[in-house]
Amino acid sequence: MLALIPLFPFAGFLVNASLGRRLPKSVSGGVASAAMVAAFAVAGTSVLALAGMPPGRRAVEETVYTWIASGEFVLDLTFRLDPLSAVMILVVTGIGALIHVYSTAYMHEETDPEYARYFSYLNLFAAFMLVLVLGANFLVLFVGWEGVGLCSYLLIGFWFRKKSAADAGKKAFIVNRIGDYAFVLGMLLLVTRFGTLDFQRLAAVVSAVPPEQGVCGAVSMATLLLFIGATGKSAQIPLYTWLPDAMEGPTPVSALIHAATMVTAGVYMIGRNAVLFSHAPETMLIVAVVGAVTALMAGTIGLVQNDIKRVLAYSTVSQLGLMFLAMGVGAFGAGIFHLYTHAFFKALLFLGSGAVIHALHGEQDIRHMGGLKRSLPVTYWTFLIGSLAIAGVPFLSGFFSKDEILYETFREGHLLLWVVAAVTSLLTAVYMFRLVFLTFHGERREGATGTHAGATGDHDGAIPPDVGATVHRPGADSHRQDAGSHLHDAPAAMAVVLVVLAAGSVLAGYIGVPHAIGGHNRLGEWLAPSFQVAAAEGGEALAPVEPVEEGGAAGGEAALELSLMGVSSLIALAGIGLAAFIWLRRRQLADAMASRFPALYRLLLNKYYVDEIYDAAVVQPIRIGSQEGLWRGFDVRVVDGVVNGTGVAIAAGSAVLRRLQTGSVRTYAGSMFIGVVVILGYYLWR
Amino acid sequence: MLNASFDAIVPMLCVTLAALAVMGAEAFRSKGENLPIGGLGIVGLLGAGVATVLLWDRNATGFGVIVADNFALFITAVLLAVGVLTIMFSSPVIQRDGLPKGEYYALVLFSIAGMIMMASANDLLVIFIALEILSIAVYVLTGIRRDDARATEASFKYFLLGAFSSAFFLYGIAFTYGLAGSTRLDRIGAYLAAQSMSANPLILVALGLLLVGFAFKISAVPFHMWTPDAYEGAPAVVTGFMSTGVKAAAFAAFARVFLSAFEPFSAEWAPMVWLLAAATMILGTVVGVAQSNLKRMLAYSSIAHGGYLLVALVAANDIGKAAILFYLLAYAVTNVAAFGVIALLGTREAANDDLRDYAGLWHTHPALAALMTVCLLSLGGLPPTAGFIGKWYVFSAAISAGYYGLAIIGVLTSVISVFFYLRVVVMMYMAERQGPLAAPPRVAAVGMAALVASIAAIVVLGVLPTTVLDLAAASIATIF
Amino acid sequence: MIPLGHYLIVSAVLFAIGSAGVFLRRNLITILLSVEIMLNAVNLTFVAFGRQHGTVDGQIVVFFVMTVAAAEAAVGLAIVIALYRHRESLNPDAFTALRW
Amino acid sequence: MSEALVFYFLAGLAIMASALVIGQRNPMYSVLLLIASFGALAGLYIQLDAPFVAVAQIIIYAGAIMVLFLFVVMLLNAPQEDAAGWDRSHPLRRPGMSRIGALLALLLVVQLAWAVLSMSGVEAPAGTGGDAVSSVRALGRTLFTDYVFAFEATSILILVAMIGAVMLARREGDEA
Repeated sequence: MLALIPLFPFAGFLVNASLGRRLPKSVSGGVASAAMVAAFAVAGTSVLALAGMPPGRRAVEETVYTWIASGEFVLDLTFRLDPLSAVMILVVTGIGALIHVYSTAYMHEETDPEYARYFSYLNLFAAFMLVLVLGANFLVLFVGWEGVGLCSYLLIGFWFRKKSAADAGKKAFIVNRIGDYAFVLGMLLLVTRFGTLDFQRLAAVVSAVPPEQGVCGAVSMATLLLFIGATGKSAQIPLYTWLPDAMEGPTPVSALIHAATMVTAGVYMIGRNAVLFSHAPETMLIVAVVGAVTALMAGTIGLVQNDIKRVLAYSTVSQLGLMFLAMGVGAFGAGIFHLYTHAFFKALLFLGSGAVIHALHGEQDIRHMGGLKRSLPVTYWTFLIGSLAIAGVPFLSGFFSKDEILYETFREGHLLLWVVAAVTSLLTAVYMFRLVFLTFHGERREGATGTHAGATGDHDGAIPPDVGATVHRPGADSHRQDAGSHLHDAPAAMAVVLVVLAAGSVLAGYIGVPHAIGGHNRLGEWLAPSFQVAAAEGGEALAPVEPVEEGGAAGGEAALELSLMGVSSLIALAGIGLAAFIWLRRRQLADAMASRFPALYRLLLNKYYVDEIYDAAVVQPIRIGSQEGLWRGFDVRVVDGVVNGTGVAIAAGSAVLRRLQTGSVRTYAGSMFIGVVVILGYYLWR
Repeated sequence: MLNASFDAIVPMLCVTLAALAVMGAEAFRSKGENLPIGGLGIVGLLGAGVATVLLWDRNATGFGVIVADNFALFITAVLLAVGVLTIMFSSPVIQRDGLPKGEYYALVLFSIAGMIMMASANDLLVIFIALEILSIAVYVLTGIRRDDARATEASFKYFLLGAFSSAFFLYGIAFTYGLAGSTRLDRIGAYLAAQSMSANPLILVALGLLLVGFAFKISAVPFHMWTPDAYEGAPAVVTGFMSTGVKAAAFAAFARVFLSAFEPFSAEWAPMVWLLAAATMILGTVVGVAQSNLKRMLAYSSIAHGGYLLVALVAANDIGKAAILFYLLAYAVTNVAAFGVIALLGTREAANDDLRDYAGLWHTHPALAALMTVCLLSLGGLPPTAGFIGKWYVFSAAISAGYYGLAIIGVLTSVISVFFYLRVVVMMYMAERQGPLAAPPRVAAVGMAALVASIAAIVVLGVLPTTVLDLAAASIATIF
Repeated sequence: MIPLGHYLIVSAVLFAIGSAGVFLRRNLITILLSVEIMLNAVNLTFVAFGRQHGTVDGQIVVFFVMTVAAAEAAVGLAIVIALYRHRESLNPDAFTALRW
Repeated sequence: MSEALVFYFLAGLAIMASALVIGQRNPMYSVLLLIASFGALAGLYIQLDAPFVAVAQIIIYAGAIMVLFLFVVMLLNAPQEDAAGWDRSHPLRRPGMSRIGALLALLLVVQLAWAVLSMSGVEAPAGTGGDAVSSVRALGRTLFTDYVFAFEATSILILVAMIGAVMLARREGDEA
């Protein structure tokens, strides 16, 4: 039964890969989407069955067969459905199905074979992603891990005729190889130390020993290596730079792979090995700090990006940082909760941006947008809901999950990290509403700011902020139309998906409403068993999941939680207000009113003056700091430098070493002869 | 006594007889008659396969110098598989390139017989003769396209360096014989076990010279330099054959000599093999990155794969020994198939072995592109293919034997190597061709059948490896 | 009686001369001759050791080595002829089409 | 004493002739010098109580194999060493490299000599010799009992070499 879930999309892949070239679009897209819907149906029934089991015993293991068995090392191809993987498969199949449907419209302008190629990759991706989340041991997870990486690589470079897309694919690939390297080493360390790669057995073995101190122990070392793998897949410092570039792929791909599912694999992996990571406190601290720093840094960079998808990409990096922060402080449930809500609103935002790009025929620069509210109402309203959700406005999904992360961080005593997370929330609200206001409000500014093309190096197709080189990006179509008059809102297939996701973004949080406001954190309770050592087979179930917020002590904590909730609501609203103040009011109000009421204009001029001071004192330093310091300096120079440097070093080594191969047989004999003399010398003069 | 003697050599006898039959058929065919000579060879190989199965677990010995233990039989099976696939890939190529059919198949079969002999020899002299049989056959096969200057050059380089290295190898045998008084591995082992306390320098020189001979055949750095040239110059089918068959046979003998007779001196040879393994993995991978000719790239890749096998040999624990066999099988099937694709894509005039020739292959030859993708993923060690399981075993063997450094280098190089394998994949799927590809529009059915069979094997070995792993573990546990 | 070591040293010197020939000469035929010198050096070692052990094994190995040498010479010379047909040269450095 | 003189004469001859083989530019002289070297080696074999090997050395090596070489030298019109087509652009192909190769050969001699001399019993006379070693009967018996497999295997080797030589040296267009 469980095996069916990845098999459906895999079958879809086989159909599209083998026959797709001869199939019309409706069939290849239909097959792909139907496969995902079927997978979703199976996943749904499986999860319902799971929910019917007594809590604490909710786990279904299905061993397809014994994959590797030699000596004492036995490894099964086992799928495991437990509360954690249940959440994940629902997200992957559910959001995946929606995005497949959306793609049928979005990619419609491709030729038939290209269309089939797209859907075969997308289905293959879904199959591997499901293997990743359903795998009951590291090796099965790794199959999915490598598979999704491969598909992501192929999909980023889907429009390979565009050099930047091919380069982005290459970059994603190289960066991920670094992560995978560490990941494999971590797995090897685990298997040689503990003799098993099964998540449950590893947890049982590790829980028998006390937590390690320092980072030199086997568990710490292994978890650290695994975490480095996670930073590659989930775009965290230092391996995050591929994700913004990955936006060269088709937008639905960005939504599915680079927002909702694949990039969360690292978070999922930590959640899956919660016991293991909990036994390595130093690793946990590193995870938390890396997560927090990434969140903050990506948030600031997001402020100054002008490509609609890049803003969202940095936002994704930032939100993933928050999830890792949650994982690092031990709030596994909160991290997964945020992963789950994030999947909804980030997918929505990406698909919304896709609708914008689709409508504008490939325009992605927000400085050339504006005023789209009226012509693209569906897109606007859904996008707005997504933005409200991600900003953490009360009673939308993002509010609950982000709040839980903040609260848990605070409760665990990481005050500094809490401040960082709070600032990140503020930044989130600011950059998201900057995006909303610049894109949908005001007047259409087509080509308005794109005048002073700078000499600043355009790196890998990134648009340097405020350098208005009009970068031409073929979306579904590559020619732009000048007038905004005949813009069409999203076609039906896209619109439906947007609406569904918008509903999800509003409602998804309600399965995890905290106790403090009279809710019942169902998700937290549901997930909790996954983060503990499973009950011994046949033995009595574990003691009921420790009810954190219940009992007498809960009263004070509830008050704390309530006040923190208030703080974060305020932060969200303040952020939106700030964005409105900077990008909406100044532009619209000030400019429009100035011409009509000269007297008022003087008044406003003072305001404007304040604005300028603010701009000079706060905005500019942040902008320059993040643009020059972080984005240019760190992002481009250091990280890219290391990545490219590794590549260059290997290529240079390659170029030098291959020159030794002179073609002359006597050189070859010389090489052998040196080998002989050295070997004999070693043995004689040792 | 005599019957028992013959049992052990039946597999190589079958192959030899098939070779003779092929020669006879070629000699007596009337001009213009088209005999299915390749089929004859396949029959011989299958007969040898049946004999291999029947000999399993019987530990037959023949003439005191041939042992048909399970280790030898496992390698024999690998070699037979390589042989069958090679013949299947060859038949369309021979037609196309106008190669001398009888001689070609006879040489392939004789060299397989030599390989089997090398894998099952229990005597250094027989190993040497077997090495020469297979080498000379392969030298000639390399240069079999006499109209091609590059093929002749490749053949010459391979021959000259091969002769050079076999002189060193022979010198090592001479010293070993001088010390132990025999060339039989069991007697050498007994002598060395008694000597292991006081290492005579001459023993170490003998060890070093034997190491050189084997290192050449498995193209370990710095004895690898012939490999890229020979692999690039030879016809692709022959390259596939020699990159797998020769390596498998040489590794079998290497493992047998160093894990049985020279086992008492493992503390002496392990550090040296460690160095060879590290250098081989690094150089093979790093230089592979810069190659633009697919055959040459795969040549460096096969150098690197030799390095991974050496890692398993250094580890020399139970997992490592089993890993050698499994890895050899996985590598052999994959590499033969990869070169098979190249061979099937070439024409008489154009080899079509440049990376650029693969641009957009997905559009013109979707099936070949898909099959090639599986091969490359397996070579790169991506799950769930045979190559992944092999690498996984090799590296876990290294770590459990405490060779962390080798494991780290190994994982690092295999991570880098994926880069150049995937470059080909990217070429095939995500690039556009300038100008038409002068390739046969349809691929011969027999070649396609061989490809599909090997891809099936790659996938099965990756998805259901247990049976083969158990066989490998069992066959190596009994002897060393 | 001549000590064993003397024969072995002569053999080592011959072997080294043979291997040096591969580098020093720029004529394919002389290079093949160098390989023959190496094989002969090894033969001397075998015979000397065989006599020390008091068995005929060493001498028998020599016959096999001679066979191998003959086979290598035949194939080697054939390759040289084939090479010479492609480019009228016997200089090993003239054949460097395959490199890098 | 005379035995030692003979040894030193033969050994010196073998080494000198071999050194001249690789010191020659003319391959014809090289082949002839190598025959001389092989003759000297045959003398050493006789000294080592291996008359049969000595005979075989003369008949097979000096007689057959070297004649084959001579034949090829004459067939190809014995070209002198030439610098034609020699690309010196690469540092590893400069002539100095070959001197380094020769130096390495010297190093190899030192290594081997050192290893040989440190072996126990090298100063002892090289065995007792006598019938056990020099008898052709014993030789034949051992060859066709203990070494019968290797002997049969060489037949394949020769067959392979034959096919190979014919295939490679055959002129283009001569179909069998």
